[in-house]
Amino acid sequence: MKSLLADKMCVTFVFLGALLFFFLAWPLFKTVTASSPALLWETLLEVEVRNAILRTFYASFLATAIAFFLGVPLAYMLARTEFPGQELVQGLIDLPIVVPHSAAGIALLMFFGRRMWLGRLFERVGIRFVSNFPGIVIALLFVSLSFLVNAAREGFEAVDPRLERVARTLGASPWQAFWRISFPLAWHSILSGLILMWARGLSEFGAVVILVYHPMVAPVLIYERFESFGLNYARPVAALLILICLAVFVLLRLTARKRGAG
Amino acid sequence: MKSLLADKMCVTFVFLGALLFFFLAWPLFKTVTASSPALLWETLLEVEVRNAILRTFYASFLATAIAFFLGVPLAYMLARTEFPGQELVQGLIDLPIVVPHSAAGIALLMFFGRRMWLGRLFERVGIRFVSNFPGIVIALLFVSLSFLVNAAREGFEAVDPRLERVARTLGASPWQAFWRISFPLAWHSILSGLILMWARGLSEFGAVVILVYHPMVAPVLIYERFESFGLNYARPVAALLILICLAVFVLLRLTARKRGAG
Amino acid sequence: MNVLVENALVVQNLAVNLGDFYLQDFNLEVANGEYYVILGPTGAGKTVLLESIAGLHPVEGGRILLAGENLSALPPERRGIGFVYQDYMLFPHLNVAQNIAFGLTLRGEPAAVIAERVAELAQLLGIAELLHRVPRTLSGGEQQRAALARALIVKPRLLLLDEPLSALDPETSLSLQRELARLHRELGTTTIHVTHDFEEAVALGDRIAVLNEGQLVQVGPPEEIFRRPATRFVARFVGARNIFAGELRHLDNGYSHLQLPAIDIAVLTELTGRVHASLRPEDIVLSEEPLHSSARNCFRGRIVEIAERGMHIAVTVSIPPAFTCVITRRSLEELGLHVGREIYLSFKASAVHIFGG
Amino acid sequence: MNVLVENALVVQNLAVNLGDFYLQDFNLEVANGEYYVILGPTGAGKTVLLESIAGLHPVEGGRILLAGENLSALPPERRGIGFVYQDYMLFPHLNVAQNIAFGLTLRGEPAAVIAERVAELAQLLGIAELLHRVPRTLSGGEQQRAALARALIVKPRLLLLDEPLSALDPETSLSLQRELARLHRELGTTTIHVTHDFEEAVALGDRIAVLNEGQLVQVGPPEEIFRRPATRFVARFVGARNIFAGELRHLDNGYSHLQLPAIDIAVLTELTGRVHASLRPEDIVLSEEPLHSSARNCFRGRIVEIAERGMHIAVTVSIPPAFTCVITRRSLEELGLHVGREIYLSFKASAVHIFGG
Repeated sequence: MKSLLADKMCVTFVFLGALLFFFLAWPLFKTVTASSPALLWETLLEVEVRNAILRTFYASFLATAIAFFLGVPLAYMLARTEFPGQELVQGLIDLPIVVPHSAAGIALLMFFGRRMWLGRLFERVGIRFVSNFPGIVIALLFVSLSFLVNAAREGFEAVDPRLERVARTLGASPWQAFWRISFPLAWHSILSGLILMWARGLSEFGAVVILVYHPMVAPVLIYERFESFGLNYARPVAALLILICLAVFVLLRLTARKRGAG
Repeated sequence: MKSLLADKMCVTFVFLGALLFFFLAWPLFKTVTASSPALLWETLLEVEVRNAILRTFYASFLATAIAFFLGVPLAYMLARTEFPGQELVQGLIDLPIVVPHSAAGIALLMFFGRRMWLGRLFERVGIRFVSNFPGIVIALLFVSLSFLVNAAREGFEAVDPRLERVARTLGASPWQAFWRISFPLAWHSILSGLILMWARGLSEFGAVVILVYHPMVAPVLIYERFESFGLNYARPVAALLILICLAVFVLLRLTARKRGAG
Repeated sequence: MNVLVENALVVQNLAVNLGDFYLQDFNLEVANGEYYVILGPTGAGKTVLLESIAGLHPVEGGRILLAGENLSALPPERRGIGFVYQDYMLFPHLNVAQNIAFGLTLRGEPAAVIAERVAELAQLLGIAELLHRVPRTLSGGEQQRAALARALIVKPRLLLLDEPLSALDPETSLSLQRELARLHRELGTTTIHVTHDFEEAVALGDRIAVLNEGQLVQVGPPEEIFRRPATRFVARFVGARNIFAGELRHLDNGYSHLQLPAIDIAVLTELTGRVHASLRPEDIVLSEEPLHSSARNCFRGRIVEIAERGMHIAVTVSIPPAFTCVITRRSLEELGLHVGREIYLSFKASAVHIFGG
Repeated sequence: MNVLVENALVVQNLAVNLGDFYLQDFNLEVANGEYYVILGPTGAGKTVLLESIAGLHPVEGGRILLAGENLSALPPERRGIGFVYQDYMLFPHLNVAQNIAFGLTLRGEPAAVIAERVAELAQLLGIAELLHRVPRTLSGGEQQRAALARALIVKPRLLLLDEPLSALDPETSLSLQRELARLHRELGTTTIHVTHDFEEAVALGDRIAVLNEGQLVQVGPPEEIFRRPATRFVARFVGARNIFAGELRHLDNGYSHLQLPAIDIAVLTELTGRVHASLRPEDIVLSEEPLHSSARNCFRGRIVEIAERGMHIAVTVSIPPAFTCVITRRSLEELGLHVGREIYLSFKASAVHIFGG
C-alpha cells in the first residue's frame, strides 16, 4: 500500500505522527533513565515506598476480585439477554471513564462516609472506609470496573449462543452451560479484562486521594513526595511505577495477542 | 433467550448485577441530589468555580484540537500502512491508560520543567508550562490522546481501502483521496473520539495537579476545597462537574448511536 | 387420541414469534422410527422451527408432544432431543473425544463407561482416529460426524438435523448422506432432517414435508411429492423431473443396469446398490418406431397425459413407470400425439443422473 | 517495436508479489478498441493483476505500456485507466450524481459542464432517475451502472472491469452484460474484463485469455478457445460444449431458427438478434438413418474424430459446423462408427441453450 501514501502527504503524516510519538515516549523514557538503577533499587528498599506499592497491588487485586464476582455475571447478561433499561446499565458501566475522579471520590465519600447511612452500617461490623484500606479498594473498584465488564461482555458476545444451546440439548442446565461452555471460551477476554482492570487500579490517584490519603497508595506517595520534598524525591518512585506498569502492559498485550491467535 | 437464563442462575446473576448497578449509580445520584438546585446555581456563580470550569473546558478543547492535527494522521497511518515498529507505536498510544497519572505528571515535569532543555526553549518564545495554562493543555493531551487516536484508527479501518483506490483511478491524489473519501467516511468515529477525548480531559486530575496546581482546573478545585474546607464545600462543585460530564456522556452515546444507524 | 400414541412427535397449533420470523398454527406428526425430511427454501424459518421443538426458543402457543408427553413445561436439557446444526457447533475448547462425551460427562457416568461409549460411537461414525484432535483441525465432514456422535451418545428420543449436509462439499455431503441412512437403519432413531436440497430429501426421507411461508404445504412419500405436487410452489420448488428408485446391477462390459419394477435402464455410474436416478424431461426423445441410434434406452409406452407448459408441451408416457418428457408443439403435431396412443421413448445412458441411496 | 504501437496495452514480464499471491513474467497485449476478456477460476489473482495495471499495487518488475507510454513511474491518478470493482465501491457518502461527477469535480470543471456530462452518462446507462439517490438504496444492478458511469465520465484510455457482473442475480447480470456490449460498440473504449463465467466471456469478448496459476495459458477468439483448448486445464475449465454464434430468425408458428453459416437449427427462445447457443454433448443422438422423432433438429455429417473420455466416447461430427457428442462404448460398436463415416445427428430444440449476444 506504500504507493497510496506517496510523496508529500506521506512525509507530512510521518512528521506529525513522529511529533506525537516523541511527545509520548520521551518524558516516560527520560523519567525512567534519569534515576540510576542503584537509586531505583534503593528507593524500592525504602519501607514507605515498598509498603505503598504492595498496598496498591493488593488493593487493586481485591477490587479486581470483587469485580470478577459481581461484574462477570453482569457482563454475561449484557451479552446474552435483552432487558428493559439495558442501555442505561451499559451507560452506567462506562460512566466512570468520564466522571472526574476527584468528583468520584467525593461521591464515594458521600456514600461510605462515617456519618453516612452505609458507612455507619459497615462500621458496626468493623469495616471503616475513610482513611482506611477498604476505602482504597472501593475507590479502585468504582473507577476501573468498566474495563473488566466491557472486556468480559465482548468475550461472551464472541461465543456463539448456539454452542450453549447444543450443550442444553445434551443435558446441561443453564448453570452448567455457562461454566462448561461460555466461561471457558470467554476466558481469554476475561483474563485481559482482569489484567487491564488491575493495571488501571494501580494507576488510580484522584478518587483515592480524596477517600484515603493515608494509608498511601503509590500514586498518592508520588504526589506527597513531590509536594513535600520536590521533584527529585518524587522521580525515583514515579520511575519505579512506570516500569511496573510497562511490564504489566506488555503482559496484557501478549495475552491479547495469544487470544487473537487462539 | 429468556429460557436460557432460567430460575436460580438468572436470579443470582440479576442480584449480583443489581449490587454493582447500585454501587455505581447511588453515590453519583446522591452527590447530585444532596445539593439543592439553588445551591448548585449559587456555586456556578462563584467566580473561582466558573473560571475553573471554563478553564477546564478550554484547556481540554485545546488539547483535543492539537490531538486532532497530530493524531488523525497517525491514526490513518496505523490503519492503512504497515511499517516496522507499528506495534510499538500502537502500544505507546495505549500506554497512558495504565501509567499512573501522578507519575505521568512527574514525567511531563521532567520534560517541560523550567530547568529542562525543552522548557527553557519554550520559555524563550514566551511559553511557560509549569504552573501555567499551557501546562494544563500538555497534561490533558498526554493522558487522553489515546481515546482519539484509537477511535479514529477504528474509523479509518472501517473504510474499504478500495474506495480510495477507485478515487485514485478517477484522478485523485493521495491527499484528495484522504480528504474527499476516507476522512468524511471516518468522520463519525473521529467525532466520537473527539468528544470522548474532550470529556476525558475534563475529568483529569492526577497529571494536572502535579504540573499545574494553580491556575486550577475544576477537578483540582474540588480537591482543594475538600482539603481546605471539607466535604460540604467540595460537594456542590463535584455535583456540578458530574452533571456536566453526564451531559457530555449522553451526547457521546447519541453520536455513537447515530453512527451505528448511519 | 390415537394419533398421539402412534406418533413419536406431534406438534399442534404451534405459534412462534421471533422478530422477522413468524410461525402460526403449525402442525406436524412424525411416526415412531421415521426419517422425516422437511424440505423448504433457505430462510423459510426451518432452524427456528427445530429450535422451538427442542425448547431452545420460547413458544407462544400450541403443544409439542413427544411419545405422548407434553414438552411445554420442560427445559431443553430434560426433553431428550438431540440437535445437530449445519455448522457443527463443536465445542472449540474440547477435543473430539471430550465433545462426544459431553452429554455423559454431565450425567456423571464413570470414566470407563464414557470411554467405552465414545469409542463405540466413534467407531460407528468412522472417526475413531480423530478422538484426540481439536475441532478446528478437522474437515467439515469430520466435524459433522463428531457432532452426530455427540448428539447420539445420550440416546435421544428424537434427533433434529438442521441442514446437516449443506456446509459440506458435494462429495463429502454424499458420503455423509449415505452414513445418515445407515445410522438410521441401525439405530432406528426418530429423525427430523431439514434441508433445501431436493436430492438429499429424496435419498433419505421416509416422508417429505414441503415447507413454505411457515406452513407445510404437502406431506407424503418422496415419489408422491414429485409425481403429484399439491401446489404450484411445490411443483416449482421440486422441479419437473423424472425420479426413480432402483437397484443397480453391474454388467461385465462396464455398463450398469438400473432395475426398476418393470424395466431395466442402462446407465453410466460407479455407484452400486440401491440408488435414485433422475432424468431431465428435455433428454427424452419420442418416436413412432424404435430408434436405431446411440440412445441406449428405448421403450414402448402409452401416453397418459399431454399438458402445455409455456413454450413446451409436457407429455407423460407410462411404460410403467411413467416418464415425463417435454417436446415442441410442432413435434406434437408431426407425430400426431394424443392421450392413449402408443409411442417409443428413447434416452441416452449418459443422460441418466444417478445419486445416493 | 511494432507491437507497442498497434496495441493499446502491452504488459511485459510483469512481476507482482503480494503475500499469498504471486505473478511472474506475465505478458499481455490488448489491441486498440478491443474487448479483452480474462477468464479464470476464482482466486487466480485476477484482481491483483488489474490493480497492478492501474497502479494500485506495487510492481516488482516488468513494463506496462499504454499507447506506447511507459506507465511504471506514473501514480494511478495520472494513468487514465478506469476501474470497476465487482462490488461497485460507490462512495457511500455521496449521491449517485456526485459519485458519477467525482472525476470531473476533481479536475475543477465548471458545474454546468459537469451536470451536462453526468446527465448524458446517466442517460446512456439508464439511471437518469436515480441521480439524487444514495448508493445504499440502489439495487446491485443500479449500483454497477452508476459505477460504470463514474469510470467512463473521465474518458479513460483503458477500462478495467473486475468481475463486474458476478455479484448480480442472473437476470440483472444478463441485462447488464448486453449493456456492456452496447456501450463498447458505442464508445469503443479498450476494455479488459475479468470473469470466471464462461458464457459471459463468450458473449462479450473479442478475444478471451484463459488465466491459470498466474499465466495466460491460451489467448484467442471465443470459438477457438472452445474448439481447440490448448491445455487440459482450458478444456476442463471451459467444459466440453458445443458453442455457436448466429442470427435468430423468428418464424410465424412461434419457433425460432438460429442461422449458422451452413445450417439453420430450430431453437426455443424469446431472444432476438445475434446470440450464442450452447448444446451439451450428452443431448445429441447419433443414428444411421434420419430419425422420425420428436427431435426437431436432424442433420447429416461426417465423423472427423473419435476420442475416449473416461466412461464416454466423444465423437466429433462435422456438418459443418462441427458438433461434439458423447456416446457409450456399446453405441460406438453397435453403430460401427469410425472416422470418415457419414452419420445422422439429432437433437431437440429444447436442448439448445440460447444466451446473450
